[in-house]
Amino acid sequence: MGVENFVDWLRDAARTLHDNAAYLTELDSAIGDADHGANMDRGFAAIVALLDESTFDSVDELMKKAGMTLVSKVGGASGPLYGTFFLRFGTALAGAELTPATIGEAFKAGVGGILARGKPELGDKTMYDAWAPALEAYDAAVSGGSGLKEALEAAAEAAAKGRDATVPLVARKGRASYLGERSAGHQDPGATSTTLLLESAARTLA
Amino acid sequence: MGVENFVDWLRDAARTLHDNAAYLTELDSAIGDADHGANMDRGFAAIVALLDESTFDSVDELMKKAGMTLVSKVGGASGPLYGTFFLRFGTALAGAELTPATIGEAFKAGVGGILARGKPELGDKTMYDAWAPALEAYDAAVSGGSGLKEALEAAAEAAAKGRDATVPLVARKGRASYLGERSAGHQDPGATSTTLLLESAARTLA
Amino acid sequence: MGGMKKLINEPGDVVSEALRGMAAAHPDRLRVDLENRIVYRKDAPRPGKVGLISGGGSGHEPMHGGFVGFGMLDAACAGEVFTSPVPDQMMAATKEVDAGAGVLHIVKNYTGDVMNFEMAAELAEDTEVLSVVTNDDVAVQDSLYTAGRRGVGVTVLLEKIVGAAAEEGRSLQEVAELATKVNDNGRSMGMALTSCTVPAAGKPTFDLAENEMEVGIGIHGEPGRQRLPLAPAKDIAAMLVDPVLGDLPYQQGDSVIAFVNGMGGTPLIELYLMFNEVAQLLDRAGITVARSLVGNYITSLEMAGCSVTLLKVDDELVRLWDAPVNTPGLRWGA
Amino acid sequence: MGGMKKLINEPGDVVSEALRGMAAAHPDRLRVDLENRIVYRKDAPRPGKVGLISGGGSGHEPMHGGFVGFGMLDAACAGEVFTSPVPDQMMAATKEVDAGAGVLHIVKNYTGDVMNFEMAAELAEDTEVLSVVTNDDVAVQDSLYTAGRRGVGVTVLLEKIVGAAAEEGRSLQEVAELATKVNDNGRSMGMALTSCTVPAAGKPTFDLAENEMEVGIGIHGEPGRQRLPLAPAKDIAAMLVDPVLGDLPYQQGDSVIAFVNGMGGTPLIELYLMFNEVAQLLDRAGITVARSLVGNYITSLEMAGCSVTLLKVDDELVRLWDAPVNTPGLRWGA
Ligand SMILES: Nc1ncnc2c1ncn2[C@@H]1O[C@H](COP(=O)(O)OP(=O)(O)O)[C@@H](O)[C@H]1O
Ligand SMILES: Nc1ncnc2c1ncn2[C@@H]1O[C@H](COP(=O)(O)OP(=O)(O)O)[C@@H](O)[C@H]1O
Ligand SMILES: [Mg+2]
Ligand SMILES: [Mg+2]
Ligand SMILES: [Mg+2]
Ligand SMILES: [Mg+2]
Repeated sequence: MGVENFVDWLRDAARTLHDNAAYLTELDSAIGDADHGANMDRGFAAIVALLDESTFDSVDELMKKAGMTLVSKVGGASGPLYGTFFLRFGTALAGAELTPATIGEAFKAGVGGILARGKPELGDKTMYDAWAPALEAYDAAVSGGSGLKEALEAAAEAAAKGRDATVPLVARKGRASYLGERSAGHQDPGATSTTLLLESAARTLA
Repeated sequence: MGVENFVDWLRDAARTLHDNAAYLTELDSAIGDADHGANMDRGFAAIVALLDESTFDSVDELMKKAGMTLVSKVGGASGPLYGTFFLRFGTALAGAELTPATIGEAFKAGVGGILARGKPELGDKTMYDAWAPALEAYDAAVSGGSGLKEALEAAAEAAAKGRDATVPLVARKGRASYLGERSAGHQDPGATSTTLLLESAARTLA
Repeated sequence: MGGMKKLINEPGDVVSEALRGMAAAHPDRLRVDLENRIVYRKDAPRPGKVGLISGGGSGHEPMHGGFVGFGMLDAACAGEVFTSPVPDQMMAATKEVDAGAGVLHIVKNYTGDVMNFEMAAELAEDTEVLSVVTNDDVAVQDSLYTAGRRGVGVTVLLEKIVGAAAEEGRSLQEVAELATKVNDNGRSMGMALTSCTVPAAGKPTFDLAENEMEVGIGIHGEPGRQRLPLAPAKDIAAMLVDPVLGDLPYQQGDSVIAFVNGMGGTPLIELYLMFNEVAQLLDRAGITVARSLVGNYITSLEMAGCSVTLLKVDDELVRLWDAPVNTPGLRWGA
Repeated sequence: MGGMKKLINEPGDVVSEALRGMAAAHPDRLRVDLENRIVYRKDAPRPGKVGLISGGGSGHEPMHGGFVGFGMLDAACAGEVFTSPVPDQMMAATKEVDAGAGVLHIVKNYTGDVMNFEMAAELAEDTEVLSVVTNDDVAVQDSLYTAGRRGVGVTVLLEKIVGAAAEEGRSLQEVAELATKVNDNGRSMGMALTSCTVPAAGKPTFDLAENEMEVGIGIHGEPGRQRLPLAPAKDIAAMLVDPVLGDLPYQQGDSVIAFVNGMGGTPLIELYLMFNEVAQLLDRAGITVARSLVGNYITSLEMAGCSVTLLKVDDELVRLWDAPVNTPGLRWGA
């Protein structure tokens, strides 16, 4: 378990987000402004470019740089939110050994960053509706003695459930909130990309 | 045979042009700017308004006023052309008795007005391609001893043939000429409205 | 209104209601004769100044009504959509703006416009009238076998430049000669991505497939010279610039006003992108962009597309271009 | 490019190529940092003057890059189409235009814009930065249960008015207070007749039937608050003006700047027609139109539709509105 695994994660996530860019944009067309796929794709392509030209000694350095890249390349709502997630994730890991528990702390710090930036509440129909149950499931799994892979699988599964649960919601944050009742019946693009990210983590980190 | 018949003609022509406005505009859409129907309809509606509020003692006065109305209300290419036709038609009839021959003279003067204004040549794919054979047929009929009705019927028939003959032509005058070869295969809107006018004359003047 | 997506009430009222809107929006600068559909510069006639009149079908906004004001037109006559105005309007405007120095009619070369302006000039006996007919559209190739080249983008530049000269107090003869000089040194070419819908017609003038465009269009929603597969901006720019350059011809070392015009439905971001392509082509041809104009100035209702106009300029033309102008559609220095 | 009719090359290059076009078209007034996608006033920073910065997603042209220049913005940061720019851009612009008097960030209220500008202000430690967030869109009704009202048309008027105040040498605090005053006195509402197509998405953001319209839209091609049957301009004007009037509320005797804005694909003839309707409604409500603005100023790519913005003004605001401005998008008196 080391930097390579996190590099794998970011590369795999970039591929997944690229393959799902049109899908994410379509979700964003229904209740947003039709750019979420392009935003995520642009951000993770920049991370891949970074990985191609630099090597990283530590996971915290890597994740901070990935976060800064997202902040610098994405823009929109998702840039600061995902960027802050990775920045805080990396910061929390500084000097720490990589264990399911420390990674859980970093996960929590990252989600805390999203909360600090976007002030979402559960049920607002945002990416937080995927992040929050994912973090909870991860922690429960680790407390129950699971290894990293199992915990991440639990997190990804919970994120997917949270994502699906955004469908009937009326949005109260982000662009979709402008639609009022019309936002119900559509799946949140950010919760969808979050789930893709966590599924990718479950595939690659372990 | 008197003013009433010419009033009938103008009213009948207005109805016909109104009923065919969408058709004329459609022809003009293919090789022009999609306004010929609206132009003719607007002009003849103004003539009807004139007829509703004024009475005319003589055909020359009536036709001159109708011509001035077209000049003042239509615009585009068709306004000056049809306007000049009626103006000269009326002027030629001033003081004259109404006979197939004097009407033929007026007809000729009117077509001369179109020639003077638009400088069309036969085969340019314009209204002149209907007017010229119509005038010729009229004259031939009158020379052959026909009455007004027969002569006008001959004129309308010749106009219709001239109109149909515009279809394969490449336009050399008016807006359609900008299309070059692409104008071939379409019927000229002005030749079509001219035919409608002459068919209306054959129905009403006699 | 089925099948037509426009911010209008009755199709027949579009022109008069838009003129009312102009009057309401610009009471400081314009006076609108609603009955005759003439937009006047508020302070017309200007003593001693040659009167400048233009006009044409509506649907080309801001041209011409939006170019009325200090340093440009004294009056603009608005016809129905895509239909030239009538002689009565031009006559009334001619009389109204004549301050004794005569009046110049700026006419775009279309059969209808030319005939109606001719009749007006014949009828406006007491006023000295000269006319200039713009015909800058290189898409119309065989002038002998057509109604001649259309007047398009150069008309905008001409109204500005000649307006500045008239403001300086030049004579009718001089103003008319300058107008001819501008027209002679300008060329244009346009293209469409979509058709437009004439309100009274209620449906698009022509149908274009998703992957097609019309090249060599005018400004009346008419189909163009050629229907071609949709192409990248770079290729479209070349299709417009090359025939323009070759026609005058413009030569290495020439200075031009480069004008990228939108047809009404194309947003500014695309026009600037096109300008980037045009500027590169001119640079490669060794032609200097002395001044530029980018925007929707001579339009075809809501048509998507653009045109490129180049006007070869000398110091005099640049100076007149830079002179102050204050109209709703074009304004600087005032 | 199938299914998308735009004058572009690669969808990913639209913003940078359009910026190149702006640079080529306005070398006299603008300096464009192509790498950071920042449009600067050529002579920025101006000694002693508060720097004014705005920015946002692209696709709203002329906003904001077209409002850079004397009497308006010092810099504008361009994001991807409909995507707010990133903190790095805002930070770079902030540093560049800071002449010691501090910098005002003019931010439209969207989650992305607000967060990115916030991060930039946190990072630009050495510069005194204040922010104003515009939120004039009355279509967003329950501010508590939403991201709050969107910043739309008032942003244009604010950039002009606050730009004039900054030009006068007012302090950062004063300029920020004025900005708040303008935002507090302005309200807007918009509608769409058609969707627009984000270049990277390649197809329309939403589908509207031939006889439908969206009312209560923003400026990002998003669907609106309500889908309604297409209506005449007169009714549409009332749907936009009534909620605006009722919200501030504007009262009999008030003076306003009345701004009828096109969404990018609506031609000027329709906007003037709409202005006619709006002016009549204001007249009936006893509200005086002190100044007016009609045109495509804050757009959604090639979307057809319009918005109405009213800004209640006093003598000070009118004087600042009238002050000279020289930008590609708005120009008078200079
Ligand atoms: N305040 C917020 N807190 C958390 N997530 C948010 C917030 N606002 C928006 N989001 C998320 O961001 C996603 C949209 O991202 P994106 O489309 O890239 O940005 P934008 O909305 O600026 O176009 C939404 O689907 C939602 O999940
Ligand atoms: N020079 C000309 N001589 C004779 N007829 C002409 C000439 N130019 C155009 N026309 C006729 O005018 C018709 C078009 O009229 P209309 O559509 O009303 O005017 P516009 O072309 O100005 O839109 C053409 O179909 C043609 O018959
Ligand atoms: Mg989005
Ligand atoms: Mg026509
Ligand atoms: Mg016409
Ligand atoms: Mg966005």
